[in-house]
Amino acid sequence: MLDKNGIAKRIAQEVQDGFYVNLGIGIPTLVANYVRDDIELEFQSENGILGMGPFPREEDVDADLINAGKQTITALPSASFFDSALSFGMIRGQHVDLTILGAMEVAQNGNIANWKIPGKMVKGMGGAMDLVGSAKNIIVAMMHTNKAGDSKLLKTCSLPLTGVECVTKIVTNLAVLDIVDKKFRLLERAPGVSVEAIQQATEGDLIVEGDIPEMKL
Amino acid sequence: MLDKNGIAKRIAQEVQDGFYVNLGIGIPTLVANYVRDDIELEFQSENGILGMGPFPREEDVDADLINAGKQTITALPSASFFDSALSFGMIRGQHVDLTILGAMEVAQNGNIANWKIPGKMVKGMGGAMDLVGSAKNIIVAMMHTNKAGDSKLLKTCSLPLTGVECVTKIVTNLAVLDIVDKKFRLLERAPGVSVEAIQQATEGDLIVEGDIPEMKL
Amino acid sequence: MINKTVNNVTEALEGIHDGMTFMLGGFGLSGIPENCIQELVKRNVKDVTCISNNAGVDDFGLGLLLKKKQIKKMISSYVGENAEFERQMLSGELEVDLIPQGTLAERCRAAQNGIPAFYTPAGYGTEVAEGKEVRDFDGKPHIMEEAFKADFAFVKAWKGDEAGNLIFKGTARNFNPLMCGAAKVTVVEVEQLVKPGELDPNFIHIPGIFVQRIFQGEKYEKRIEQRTTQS
Amino acid sequence: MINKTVNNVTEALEGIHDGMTFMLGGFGLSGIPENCIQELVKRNVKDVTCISNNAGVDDFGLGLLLKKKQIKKMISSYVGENAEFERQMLSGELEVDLIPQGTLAERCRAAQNGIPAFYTPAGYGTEVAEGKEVRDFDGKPHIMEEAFKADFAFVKAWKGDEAGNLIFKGTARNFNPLMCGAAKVTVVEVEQLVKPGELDPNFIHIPGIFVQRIFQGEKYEKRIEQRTTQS
Repeated sequence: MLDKNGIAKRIAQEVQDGFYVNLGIGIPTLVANYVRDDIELEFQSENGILGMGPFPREEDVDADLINAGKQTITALPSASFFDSALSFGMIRGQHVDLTILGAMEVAQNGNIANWKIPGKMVKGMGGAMDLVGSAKNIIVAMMHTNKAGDSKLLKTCSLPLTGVECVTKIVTNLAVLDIVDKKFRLLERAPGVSVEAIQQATEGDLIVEGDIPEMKL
Repeated sequence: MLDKNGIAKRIAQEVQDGFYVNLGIGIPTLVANYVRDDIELEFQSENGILGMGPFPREEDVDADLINAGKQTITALPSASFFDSALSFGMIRGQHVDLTILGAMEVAQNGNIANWKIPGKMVKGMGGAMDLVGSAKNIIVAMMHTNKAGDSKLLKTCSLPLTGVECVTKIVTNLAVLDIVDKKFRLLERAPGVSVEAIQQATEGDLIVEGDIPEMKL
Repeated sequence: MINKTVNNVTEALEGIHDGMTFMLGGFGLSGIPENCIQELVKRNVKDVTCISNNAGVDDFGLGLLLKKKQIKKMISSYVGENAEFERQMLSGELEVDLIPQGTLAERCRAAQNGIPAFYTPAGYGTEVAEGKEVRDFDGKPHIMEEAFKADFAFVKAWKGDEAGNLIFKGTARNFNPLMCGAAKVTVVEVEQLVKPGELDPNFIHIPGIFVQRIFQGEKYEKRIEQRTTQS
Repeated sequence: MINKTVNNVTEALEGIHDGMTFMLGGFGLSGIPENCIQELVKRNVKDVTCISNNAGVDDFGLGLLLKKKQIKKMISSYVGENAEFERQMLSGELEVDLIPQGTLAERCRAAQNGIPAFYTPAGYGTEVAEGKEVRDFDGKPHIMEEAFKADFAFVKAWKGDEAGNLIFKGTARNFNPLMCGAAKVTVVEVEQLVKPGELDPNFIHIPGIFVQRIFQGEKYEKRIEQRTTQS
């Protein structure tokens, strides 16, 4: 079973040379720490920077230089700043190659819910609806079950949707899955996790074909 | 009767303090030479400059600094450059206060035609359709009649339209007119030109109320 | 040159009154018009609608107006940083229209540029699409979104000249340039007000034509929400 | 950093073929991609559709392609500077789609930004509106215009770095930034190709994400159409 850093580490393997990548808040942010050094990529943050660098040293902190999670950051030499319209133009226009974001629920048809619990929690969708509405390549990073132990991989989402039929891959603490024919397909198991354990934690239909390999981390 | 410079001189009186002004090719370009010194204004050229200055000295000519008529120009200290989308955003969004342009025909309902003679001359509309489609304040600068002696102020336009019911004022070599109740209304006569001469040169309906003053130039 | 300067924030906000719709620049607390917000609190203008990506925090930014219950309705994309906001919203005291961030940006830009409406895929199949026209382009469903309408835009720039030409800094740019000229009156506060000619015309982010009033902000706290540094 | 440099114009134009749709930046002869155009002439690619505000002059710019009858269709706003163009158009050899300049710009920008369609008042009641949807917003009729679709965009910038970040100069900016990322492949030629870090990230007009290939142009004539000077 993986921890958050393990999930990030596995997702980092999905990043290809030449990719522009948008990382959501939470686990996705950690992905930046695990991308191989020999891969050329750039991180986009939708508040208006391409070429985002690591967190600053204490003396370099700048209130005018933050990421979409409102964290202070740095800019690489190849960086550029731009307004929110052009930033979402990059997203809507499918110039960003890979979007990694968290979710409360994913359905087996690729629907995703991650912005609202009616009557309880309403933080807003931020840029998530734009991202999932346009991105060609969307990886969800999340725990396989919620705090109550209920599966987050469902037949249908119960929460208000963020986007429809858009998720391409899911990496959880238990497994790597993609979506085929409106079903989850198990691709890899987390170290030490059995297929049965994954089946039990997955409410949606799960395709298990042949031997399911363990992740290589 | 006015010459081209006279028309430009009369139109210059229409420019008010604080105006952003777009000048078309031809007579409108000459207007810049006659605006009173104590008026603060800025000229916008739709190819991407606000704060256009006079023509350059020979040694300052720059191929990267032209106006919409492709003439070399200069930039004032308050100038800015921008792309064509933002430039037409200024026009479409009604941020430009006054548009002065030429025409082949104007109809008494405010229609204008100035971009095409079917089968003969097809230069294109350039920015004219955007300008007349949005501007609040459109002054047409033109000769009252064409080279064949036919009136250019018509009941209806015969040429393909550039815009509908948009012209607010017309300044010709003979007169100043505006448009009221889908008719031309005579406001001023050019020096030495009689009301009768204007009536004769105007094919559209002409309202003449009371004494028509001579222009003050 | 057309001079856009006013002497101070009091002059800059002349004409505001209860019930108006305001646009406010900024992302989180970065690039917010701090001086204008302080003045809005001071004048106690009520029942206003605010178009702003976020709603500040409990004791800074738009949170200050929320605390005094000056805001009738918020149009935002993300409001998760503000406990008082959540309380007012869940209790029904505050109307809230949550819309995708890119759509928020584009609706400002549409207002600025005289585009009354456009199509976007963002929000299709969600609550956001309810009541909106859906149309397919290239086989993919999109929803129609309209330009915002606002009375005042409050914008924070880094440098500005007397003609209203503006430059923004880093990620404090965000929604600020898009709100210039997107409301009937655009008010800009700057950290540095300079003479015409001091800004390179090739690197102006927003030309003065989109600005009605500009003034030098008195002071800037520039609070940081998440101070993260290298370990 | 993702490196976008190619060695020369030959590499830059790899993949072009007959029948494609090209976008070309520039207004008049200002800011046109001179090296790409020369290469298009040399390769003698045929039956192409060109989206470009103007059509060059008889012996420069797109006029060179027109002379060799490489162009099947022009999509432009103003073509009055070119006698050969007028001849081919009036004789029916050349298809021409004339559209308002602001609409041309916005349709490029829409393609760049993933906006499939938008509404504009420009051209309502004229030939331009024929066959297009008309809709009233605030009582004023607008027509719906769709984003362009193109195979290659050829863009000229002043300076660019290896990551594809671009800066344009003066009014040579015009349509160039709007065409970046508006076609499947964006090719940029620059007067000065520099290392990453040499351009200030705050003053980049177009980020490298919109660019697939960048190269230093071999030489620039930068011809002037109307040399006007003070008397």
